[in-house]
Amino acid sequence: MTDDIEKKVYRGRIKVPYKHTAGAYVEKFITEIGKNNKIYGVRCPKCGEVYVPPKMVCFKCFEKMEEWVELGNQGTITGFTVITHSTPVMPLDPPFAYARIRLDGADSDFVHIINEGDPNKLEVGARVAAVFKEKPRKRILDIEYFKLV
Amino acid sequence: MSRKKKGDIFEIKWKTNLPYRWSIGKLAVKFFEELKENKKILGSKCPKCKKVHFPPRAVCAECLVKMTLDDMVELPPRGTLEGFTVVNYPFTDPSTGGIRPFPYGYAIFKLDGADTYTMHFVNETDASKMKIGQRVEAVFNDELVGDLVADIPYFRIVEDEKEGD
Amino acid sequence: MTKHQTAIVGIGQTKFRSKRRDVNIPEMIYEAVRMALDDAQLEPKDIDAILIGNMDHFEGINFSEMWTGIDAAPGYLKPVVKVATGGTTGSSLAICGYHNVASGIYDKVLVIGWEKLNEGGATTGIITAFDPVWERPSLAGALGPLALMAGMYSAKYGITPEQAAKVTVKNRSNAANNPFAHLQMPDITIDYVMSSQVISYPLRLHDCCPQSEGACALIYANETEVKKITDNPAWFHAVETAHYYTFGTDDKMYDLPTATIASKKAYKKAGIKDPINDLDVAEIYEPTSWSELSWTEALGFCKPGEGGKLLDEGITQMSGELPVNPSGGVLSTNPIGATAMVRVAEAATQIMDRGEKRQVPDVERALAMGFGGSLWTELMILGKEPMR
Amino acid sequence: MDKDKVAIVGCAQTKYEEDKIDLTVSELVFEVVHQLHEDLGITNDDVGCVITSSNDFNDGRTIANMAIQDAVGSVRKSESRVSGDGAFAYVYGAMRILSESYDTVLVVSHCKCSEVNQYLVNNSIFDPFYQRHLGLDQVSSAGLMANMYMQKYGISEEQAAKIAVKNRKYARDNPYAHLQKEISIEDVLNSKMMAYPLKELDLPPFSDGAVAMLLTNEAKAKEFTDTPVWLKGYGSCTDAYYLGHRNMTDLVGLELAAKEAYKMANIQNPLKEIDIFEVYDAFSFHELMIYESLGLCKKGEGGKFIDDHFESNLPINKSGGVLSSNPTMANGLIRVAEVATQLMGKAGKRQVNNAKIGLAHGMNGICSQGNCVLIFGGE
Repeated sequence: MTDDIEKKVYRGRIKVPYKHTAGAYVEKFITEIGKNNKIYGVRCPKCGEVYVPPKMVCFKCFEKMEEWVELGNQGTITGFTVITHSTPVMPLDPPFAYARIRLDGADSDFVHIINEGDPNKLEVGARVAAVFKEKPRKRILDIEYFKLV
Repeated sequence: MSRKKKGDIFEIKWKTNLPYRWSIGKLAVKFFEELKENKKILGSKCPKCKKVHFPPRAVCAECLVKMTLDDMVELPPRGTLEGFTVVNYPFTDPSTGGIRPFPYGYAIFKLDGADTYTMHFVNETDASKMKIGQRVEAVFNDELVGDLVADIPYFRIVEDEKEGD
Repeated sequence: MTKHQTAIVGIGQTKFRSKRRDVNIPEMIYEAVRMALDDAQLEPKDIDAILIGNMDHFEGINFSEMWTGIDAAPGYLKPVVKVATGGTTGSSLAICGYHNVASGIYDKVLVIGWEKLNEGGATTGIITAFDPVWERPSLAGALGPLALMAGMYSAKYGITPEQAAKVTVKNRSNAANNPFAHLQMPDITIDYVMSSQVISYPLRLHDCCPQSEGACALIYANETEVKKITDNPAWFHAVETAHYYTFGTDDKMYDLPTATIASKKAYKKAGIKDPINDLDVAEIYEPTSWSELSWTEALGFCKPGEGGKLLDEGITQMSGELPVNPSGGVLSTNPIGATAMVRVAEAATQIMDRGEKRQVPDVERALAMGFGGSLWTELMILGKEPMR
Repeated sequence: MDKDKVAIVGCAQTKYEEDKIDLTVSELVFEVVHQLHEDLGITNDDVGCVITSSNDFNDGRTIANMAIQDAVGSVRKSESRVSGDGAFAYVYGAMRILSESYDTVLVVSHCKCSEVNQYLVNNSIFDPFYQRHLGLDQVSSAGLMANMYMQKYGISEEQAAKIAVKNRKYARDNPYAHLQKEISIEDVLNSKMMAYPLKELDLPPFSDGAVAMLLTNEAKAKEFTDTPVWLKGYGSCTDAYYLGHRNMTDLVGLELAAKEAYKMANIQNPLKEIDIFEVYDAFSFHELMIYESLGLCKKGEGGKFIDDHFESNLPINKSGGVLSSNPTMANGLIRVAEVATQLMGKAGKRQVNNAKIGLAHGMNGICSQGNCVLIFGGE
C-alpha cells in the first residue's frame, strides 16, 4: 500500500541553517545566564514594569528600555501544563511541564520548562528554582529547566 | 552603534528541518510512470484552447478548465534553446541545507509541440558554446526511478540536427 | 463619493547594509517605525492599524507579524495583518495600506516592509518560492532566471553589456546621494562593472542587486487626518497590480508583460497619456542592470528594444526628462521584503521635495514599481495634489 | 458605515478531510473556485480581483499564493495574499470593494495540514531567542492557557468536554465537516492526555480543505443573488506576543475586537441580538473563554453558560467548528462562509431558522493572539 502513497507525493525538505543576530538585549541576557548563572530583566522608564526576558522596546508603552534589573533565580509558578505528547523539537522527553514563572523581582512571567511530569505535584504558587546547564550553548536552554524547591 | 567585527557577532542559531510530503496530482503521477516505464515525456493539453502545457498540470489558466489524464499528450524529448546561462555562484540549497555544486549550465527551451517553456540543467558550462536556436535533447539516466532530475539529469546541446535522432 | 483620498504623511527607512550585526529583527524594524512616527509627528496611539510583511523562509519566522508587529511596532491591542507576495511584498503592503484607508475602515495606518536577508540568505529563500517538483531542484534563486531573461533580451534587441553596465553606473552613483542606500559608489565606472566576475552569464557581479538588511515604514492618512498632520503629503493617484501564470516559464520571459498590463491601467486611472512627459520621476524595481532597460520599455517609457537608447540619450539620468531611480534603485539596495516599499518611500520623498541631494526638481507625479513572484508587477502613482 | 456597503453573494467550500492526497494545492483551490463560478453562473471575467490567504510554512513554499495563480484566475489580473487566517483576507477583500476600486472581489483560502508536521509549523511561530528552543507548539500553549483558565475560574474538564460534544454533534448536519462521528463527554475525558488538561478530543483534527466567496458592491449584489450578506461591523485586535506577557485567563484581544465590531454594528446585547455565531474554537476550553470575551456571559462563567445551554441547540458553531474541521489557515474564512450560508438560508439541516444577524471570528498566531470579529446582516 505504501508505495501507492509514495507515487502520489514528492517528499522534500526545507532545511536552512539560520543565524539570527541576537542584539544587545538578547546577548546580555543569554551571556549572563551562561557565564554568571544570573537572570536579568529590563525596566520600562514609562510604566516602570520589569520585563523578563528583556527586549529593547516595552510593547505597552512603545518606549525604549535601558535599565537592567538583576532578578532572583527563583520564582513562583503562575501557570503550568504537563506535556504528554512529543515532537521532534522538544528538548527533553515527555512528561515534563511548561510553566509561567514569576521570577523574584519581575513584573511579567517568564516561560520555561519544569522537570516535573505529574500535574498533581505542580500548583500555582509553588516555588521553583533555575537549574543552569554545565556547558552553556548560547541559548535559552542554558537554563536547562526549573525544579520545584 | 559600534561596528562589530565578523567574528564576534552574537548569534542564535536555528536549523529548520521541515519535512514536506507534497501531493503532485494525478497528471504528475502519470508523467512519472510514463517517464520511468517508457522513457516518455508527457504534457497536458487544454481540451478547450488546445494549449499544450509542460510540465503537465490539471488547470488551464487561460480557460479555467480542468485537464485530466485523457488530456495528456506525449512530447518529444527535444526542443529549441530559447535562453541559457551558467550558474557560477555558491548558495545553500534549501532542500539539502548544503551548497549546490556549481558551475552548472541552466537553460530555457521549448519542447517541440509544447506551448510553454521549460528551465532545466544543460551539460554545457561554457556560455560561448551555447546559442539561442540550438537544438537540445533530453539525456536519460540508464536506470529510471520516476524522479525528474534523477531520470533526466540534463538536456544536451545537439551539435547538428543529423546527429540527434 | 465615499472613497477617501489617501496620502503618505510619514516615511522611515533604516540605513541599509549587507549585515546589521548590531540589532536583531525587531530592533532593526523599530528604527524605521520610530523614524516614520517622528516624521509624521504622531504618537504610537494615533495609529489605527499596522500592516507588516517579509518573506517567511528568508528568516525562518512563521507568522512573523505576530512578533514584529508587537515588539517592533505599536501593534499591541491594535489590528496587525501580514501581506506577503514575494519581491512585490513591499508594494503589496503599500497597496493594501491604500485600501485600508481609502475604504474608510481606518484613518491612519502604519505599513512596514522588512528583511534581515543574511540571517538565511536570499538565493536559499527564493528557491523555496518555486515548485518543489518541477522547478526547485535546478533553480538557482532569482539570478538564474534573471540571467536567462537578460540573455534573451540582449539577443532579441541587440542591447550590449556596456549599455546594461551604464544602468549600474547611473544607479550606484545616484545612491551616493541617498543616505539610506546600501551600495554608494560616487565614482563608479562602466569598466568597474564590466570587469566584475560573470556570476551567471551574461550577468556580472555588478549587474546584480546586493543582499541587504533593513526596514522601511510608511504612515498613511485620509484627507481629514492629513490636514492635521502635514501640508506636504504624497497623494495616491493610482494603484495597480498584474499577476501572471504560476510557472514563470509559461510565457516567454522577457518584455515583462505584466508591467505593460499594469501600466496601461494605472496610467488611465491617473490620467497619464505619455509617461515621459506626464511623470516627473520613476522608482522602478530593477534586480539587474538589464532589467531596468527592459522594464522602461514594458512601462511604455519607450518602444520595445529601445531601453538602451533611452538611457544613452540621458532621458532616465538625473538631468533627463524622466529620472529613473534617483535613490540608487534595487541595484544599490535590496532588502527584498522592503525593496518594493523603498520604491514607494522614495517616490513619496521626491513628491514631498525632501530628496535633498537626490531631489529631482519640481516633482508633481511619481511612479513606484514592485516586481517579483512569477514575473508580477505592481505600480503606484503618487501626486503632489489629491487626485481630482 | 451604512451607505457604503459590501455583500457576500456566494460561497463554496470543499469537504474537509484528513488527507486529500490526490489533489495538489492548485487543484484543491480550483475545486472551490470552479464550484463558486458554477453556483453563481459567472466566468473569470466577472471577477475584478482576487485576495487569497495561505501560509508559507504550511505549504512549504515561500510566496505560497504563486502556486494557485492559475487556479484562482489571477493571470493578468490583480491578486494579493494575506499571509494569515482567511477572515483577514475577507476584510482586505471588503476594503477593495469599499474603496470603490473593484465591483467584485474573489476571496479564497486553502490549507493542507496533511503535507507537513503541524507541530513543527506551529513551533516556528515562536521567536528563536526565547521560546522556540523550548519546543513550544500550539498544543502545549493551549494546555497552558486551558489550565490557567480552569484553575482561575474553577472550570471543570466536563464543562470543556461539552464543547467538543456539542460541536461534534452539530458537525453531523454539516456535509462539509471532517469529523462527523458523535462523541460523549466520557469519550473526551478518556481520550489520550496531550497537554494537561487537554486531551486528544479537546483538540481539533488536522484537515485539508479550501473555501472561496465572491464579494460585490451594493449595485452589483442583486445581479448575483437575492440574499446578499452585508458587512455590518468589524473589529480587530492583537494581544502581546511572548506567552509570559499575555493574559492567558481572559481573551483581552478578542474582547476589544468584539467591542469594536459591536459598536460599528450598534449591538448592545450580543446574546439577544445575534442569531448565529461561528467562533474559532482552537480547543474545547477556548470556546468557553470566547463566550466570556464576546460578552455572552460574565467573566469566568463560560462553564456555567455551557451547562445552562448544552441541551438548548445553542446557535454557536452549528458548522461543528474548528474542533470538527481544521484546515488551519482557512478556518476564519470558513467561519465567515458558514455565517453567510446561514443568513442566506442555505444551511440545510444545520440551518438556524430566520437568522438575521451573524458573528464570525478569525484568529492568527498562537492562542488567539490576533483576532478579528465580523458582524453580518441579511438585509
